Amino acid sequence: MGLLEYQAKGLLASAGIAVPAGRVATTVTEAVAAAQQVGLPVAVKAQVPTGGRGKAGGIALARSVSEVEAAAQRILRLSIGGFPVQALLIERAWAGEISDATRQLEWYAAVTLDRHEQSLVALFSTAGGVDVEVVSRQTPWRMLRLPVAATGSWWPFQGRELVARAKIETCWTQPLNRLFAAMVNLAYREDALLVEINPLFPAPSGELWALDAKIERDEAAFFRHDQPPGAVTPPLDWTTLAREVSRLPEAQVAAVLENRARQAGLAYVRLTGDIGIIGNGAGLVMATVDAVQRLGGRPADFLDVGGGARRERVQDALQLVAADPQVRVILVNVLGGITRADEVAAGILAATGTLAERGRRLPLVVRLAGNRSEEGRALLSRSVTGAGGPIHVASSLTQAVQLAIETA
Amino acid sequence: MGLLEYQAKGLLASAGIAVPAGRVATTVTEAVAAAQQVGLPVAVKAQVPTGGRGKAGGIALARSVSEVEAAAQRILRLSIGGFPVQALLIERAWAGEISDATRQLEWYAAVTLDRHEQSLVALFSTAGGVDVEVVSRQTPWRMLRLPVAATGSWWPFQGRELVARAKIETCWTQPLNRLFAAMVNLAYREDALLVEINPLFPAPSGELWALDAKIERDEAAFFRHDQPPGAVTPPLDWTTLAREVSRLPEAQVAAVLENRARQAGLAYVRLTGDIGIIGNGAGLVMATVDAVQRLGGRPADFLDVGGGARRERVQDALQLVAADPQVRVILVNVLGGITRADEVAAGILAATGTLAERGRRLPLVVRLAGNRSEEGRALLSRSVTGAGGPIHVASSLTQAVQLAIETA
Amino acid sequence: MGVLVRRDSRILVQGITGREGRFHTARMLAYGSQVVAGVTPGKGGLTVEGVPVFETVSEARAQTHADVSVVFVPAPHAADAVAEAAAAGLSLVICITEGVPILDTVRVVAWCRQHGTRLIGPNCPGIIVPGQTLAGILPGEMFRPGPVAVLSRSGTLAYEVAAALGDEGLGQSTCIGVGGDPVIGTRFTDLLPLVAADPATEAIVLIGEIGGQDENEAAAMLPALGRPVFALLAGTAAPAGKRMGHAGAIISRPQETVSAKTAALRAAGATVCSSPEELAQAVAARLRVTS
Amino acid sequence: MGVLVRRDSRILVQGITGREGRFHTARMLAYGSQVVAGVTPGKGGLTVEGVPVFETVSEARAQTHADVSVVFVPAPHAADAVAEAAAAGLSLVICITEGVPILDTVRVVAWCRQHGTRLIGPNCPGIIVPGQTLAGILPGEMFRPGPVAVLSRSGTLAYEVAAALGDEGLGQSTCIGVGGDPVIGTRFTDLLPLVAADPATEAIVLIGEIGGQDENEAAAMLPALGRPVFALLAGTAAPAGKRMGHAGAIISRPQETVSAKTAALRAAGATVCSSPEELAQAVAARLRVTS
Repeated sequence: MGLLEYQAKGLLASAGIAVPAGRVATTVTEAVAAAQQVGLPVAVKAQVPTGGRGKAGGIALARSVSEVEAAAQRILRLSIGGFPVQALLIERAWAGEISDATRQLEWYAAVTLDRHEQSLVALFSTAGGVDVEVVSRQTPWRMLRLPVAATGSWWPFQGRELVARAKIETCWTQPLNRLFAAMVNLAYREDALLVEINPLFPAPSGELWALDAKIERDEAAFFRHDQPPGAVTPPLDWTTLAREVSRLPEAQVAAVLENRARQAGLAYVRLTGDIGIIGNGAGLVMATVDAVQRLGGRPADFLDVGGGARRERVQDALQLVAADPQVRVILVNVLGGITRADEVAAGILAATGTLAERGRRLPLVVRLAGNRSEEGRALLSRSVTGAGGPIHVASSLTQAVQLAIETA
Repeated sequence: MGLLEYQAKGLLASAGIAVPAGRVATTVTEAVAAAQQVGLPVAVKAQVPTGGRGKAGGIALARSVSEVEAAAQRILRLSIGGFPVQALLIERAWAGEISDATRQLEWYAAVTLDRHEQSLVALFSTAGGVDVEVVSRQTPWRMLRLPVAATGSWWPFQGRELVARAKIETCWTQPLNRLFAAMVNLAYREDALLVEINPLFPAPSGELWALDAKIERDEAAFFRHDQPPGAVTPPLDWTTLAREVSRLPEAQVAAVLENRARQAGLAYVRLTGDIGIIGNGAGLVMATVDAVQRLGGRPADFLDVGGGARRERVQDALQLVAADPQVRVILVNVLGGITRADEVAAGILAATGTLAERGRRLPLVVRLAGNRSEEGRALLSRSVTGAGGPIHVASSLTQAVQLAIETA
Repeated sequence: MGVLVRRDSRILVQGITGREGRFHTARMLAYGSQVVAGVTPGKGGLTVEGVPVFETVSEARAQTHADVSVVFVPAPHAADAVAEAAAAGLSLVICITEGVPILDTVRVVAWCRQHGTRLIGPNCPGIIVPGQTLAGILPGEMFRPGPVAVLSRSGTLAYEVAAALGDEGLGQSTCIGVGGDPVIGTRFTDLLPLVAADPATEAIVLIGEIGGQDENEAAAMLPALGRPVFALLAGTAAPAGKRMGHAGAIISRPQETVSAKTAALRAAGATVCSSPEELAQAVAARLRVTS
Repeated sequence: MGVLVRRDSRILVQGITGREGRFHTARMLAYGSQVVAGVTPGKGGLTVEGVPVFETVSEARAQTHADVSVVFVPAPHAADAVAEAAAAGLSLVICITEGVPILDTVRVVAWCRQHGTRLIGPNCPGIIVPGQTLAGILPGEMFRPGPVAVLSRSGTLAYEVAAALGDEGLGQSTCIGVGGDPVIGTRFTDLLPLVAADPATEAIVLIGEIGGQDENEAAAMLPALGRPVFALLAGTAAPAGKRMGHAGAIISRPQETVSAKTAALRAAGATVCSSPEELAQAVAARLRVTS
């Protein structure tokens, strides 16, 4: 889960990395006070858990109090990628934000998980800034990459290696070693799978400044860290969610549903069709999505309830998918292993009961196999005439997919 | 190099390990003030870089101010193992020091280098206290041993392992995990090759207290740590050293010379014969000592100047050996590799010059081979008639040893 | 016979007194697996499903000569449990637990390597050698002995494939779920040589997905195996940059898509199918020809 | 021929611009070794004794295909230099540096193992294959080609033994100084199988000392080697509990004494001698009989 910029910068500062002076504000008044405290000119930056805020008008340079007021007022009314702006970071403006003169000095530094290396890797480039993705696609040799020891130790030679390959002055070896050692340490301390500084500004004084930062934590490790604000999960209430979603422009539905799913601990990706898909195991759910598409249907989502899901989780999953107005039928494909098919069936029945009460009657196609699938099917067959929409029980994946497509 | 008890305890405390309240005193007045500060009764403990201070009368229990005065006065006049007592640790007395009731609760914990494992190992025993060496010799299964990861990470299962094997209550798992994680961390932070807590007191409150502690640092890593007091090396002055040694009782000569050698960066062990032995490389010097003994001579010491020794180092080595009154001839056996025999020869000449000026004329047998040995031998042969005692140049180790034995 | 585990493998269950541990211990025993010991700290001395429970893995191992551990310990303590099993000298550790923090896995994978222990998982269903032993949570009733080795990144999709193979009358020599996390102890490339060396295996099925490059690396290895390889790749319809599943698959680079992996595997001689049924039919057709 | 290094080994010198690095580079070149590159951070682009100096090991390796590194980097930075060489993929790193902090060595030994790099040392004289190559600081003029492999914990004592063998007309197939520190990258037991597999080796000399149990472990291996083994053990006269040498040998346990090691080696069939001359004579006598 991505931290907001000010949270990320707070962590960087705690690791000894230089960040610009800044303060958080949630109102125009606070923004003005903050600007006076850090000193004008300031950058007024929307704090939202999504990218692209620059293009969305979420960042402004303010040289005077009235400019701060105007910018804060405007930005606090924005909604970026489905997220209403609730907080601003008021930050002492950096040379590069005022003039383009230092733009050539935007470096890039990151520590991130690399599947292939099976460890963290350090990334470094002297071509940082907004175009770093273009750089790493078009001139991949400018994006340097060094594996980091599984134990999180950083060796001094690694800084020398970066300096030599980037062809920069050797006086940057020590600062880079300090920076990366701190970033690796921070990643381990905070269970972060991404610690990214972009731009990284190499000040003439020899300090490296983190001008913008992104930190993504491993959600699996939340148990040993303070929960970031907003990570505390209220129970999923269908009526509220469905109402919220129905009011959103289509472009924002995916972000809201995906965010809500993440809070509920469900792995969910919204697609653009009408067949809602729920299953257990990422591979199986992807295969189900693939099968729907291959046989001519249009998948509305990918939703993996994970291993060993209990009824409450299945119930949440169904309610979430049912809150998406584009969904016209839900296909549940569960292969019991560590997950018990009877628990899944119970969850389905609970959800359809609730949904029926609220007037959302969706047809369901359910395929249960494996561990306790007979018990599960028996439960469903006893309740087919229950409160929800019709429940079709299919015996194979192909049959289930065909049924769902016919129903949609 | 071993730290004094109060230094070791300071480091333990900095690592979050519980130690009794205590203060250092160097005079009787300070001792009384310290006792009043930590609270009576107190233990008055000699701070000397050697063991056996209990048997030497270096520890006393004091229940009143007058007892503190008496104990401090007496102990500050002691010399233990050749080391005059210059500091006392005044420490709040522990239950076990007042009565024997808690003696059964003296545990033992250490983190130390294990050659065989090629890493640190954790040692733990519930049979700690003064007899721990007897325990580990006679009932080795009571001394538990767990290897520590090369990276210094400590896993929680290791504490469970210790608890299960020691057959103590599982409530000690967390405290032991915290203790050992801190000790391992401390060992890495301080480059300590031994961090030993004995006795370790398991308080009924669930805390583990370090009642006595020993920390030995790797001298090779001094460059990255504050030097412990006394580690700053004054240049080796032969006259001063020889005078000091000549006044010591024989039992203390070894400790003083070995300590002085350590300060000078020389690896020296005093033996009990009359042939002083100097060479380069521990194996070669040991083999030289062995050869002297095998051929009927009596080695006075083992002194390894190490690899790549320059003339100053060789000069120090000769002066140190010559300061030992038991030495009647010095045998130098150098095989040039990274060490250059001509540097050694120059050092020998410098030393014999100095020694001759001070009236110490010792016969030398010198065997030089390998890198620059011809140049070295040439230097020596040009100076045989110089200021020092006679210098015999031998061509083989056996010849050199025989010559030394004849000369002694 | 059987890759990594065999009929006489002596299985230890870590976390045996938990809900999942207890349930699947019963299932493994019912399948005929030799579950000889359990470990739960603080519960030593108990018995679960007739299996003695110990305080530590080293004690369990000393008493029962267990050589394989199956880990059901909850995610916050799972890496520690795996590390314990490796330090105690078990040669194989299968970590079923889902949701292990990834940097815990990074550390414990390195630790296992140092100790010469093979780790399968985490977040995996384990291994089944049908008719011989089950070490994990695969539903035994969906598998039967036969000539097809199945290696899978996905648990449930492997069951689906096993069912489809069964419909064609084909059983499995071994089925190994390597786990769906971004960092896992053992990958396709580690297992392919072992599977190919198993005389009971006549065909190999790889069940892969988008994300990572394990399938592409596996492809490079196929020509030397001397066994027909069939692959099923999940995620054709997955959009780039979206994480499909909790810790799971995400397309970060062009070579991580189904189409790129399909091309790599086909170039290496594999038959890449688009559904479990199609795959089962392809395997059946091939094995009928060769037998 | 030659164990670990050969005539065509491409040697890189780390710390080449320092006093020792420069001096021994000249000696290695004079001996005929292929010193192809040097590395000193901040000195890239220079030339030392005709050898090009690079900023980093990876650059040096890419440019010169060096496969062996000899490290002369001062002790505070030596472990980092070794780690760099391992990360750059060199297969063999010989660390001459004395006085490396022991916990640095512990860390870098583990790092080398992870990277599949063999580390010799630290605090060692390196390797010589007489007449072919010298990778280290052994005095070349004291060695000559021949049938005796010498493995030694002590540098200078190995030279002494080589000289004594020379007096008997015997040369060396390979001489490896494993280093005198308590923690080293490669031990006798790692090298004995390699040495025994070298067709140029007819007899093996082990030069050990008090402290540790490497000689006792080596003894357990001797019967399977199929080569006569001769040993010289330094420290007969060493008192227990005293550290003989800086980082070096200390008798901590009864089995670490010369007499215990002598007994273990003799029981395993080795000839244990009490001086270099006696050892050389014993080897000569044995090889005369067998040839």
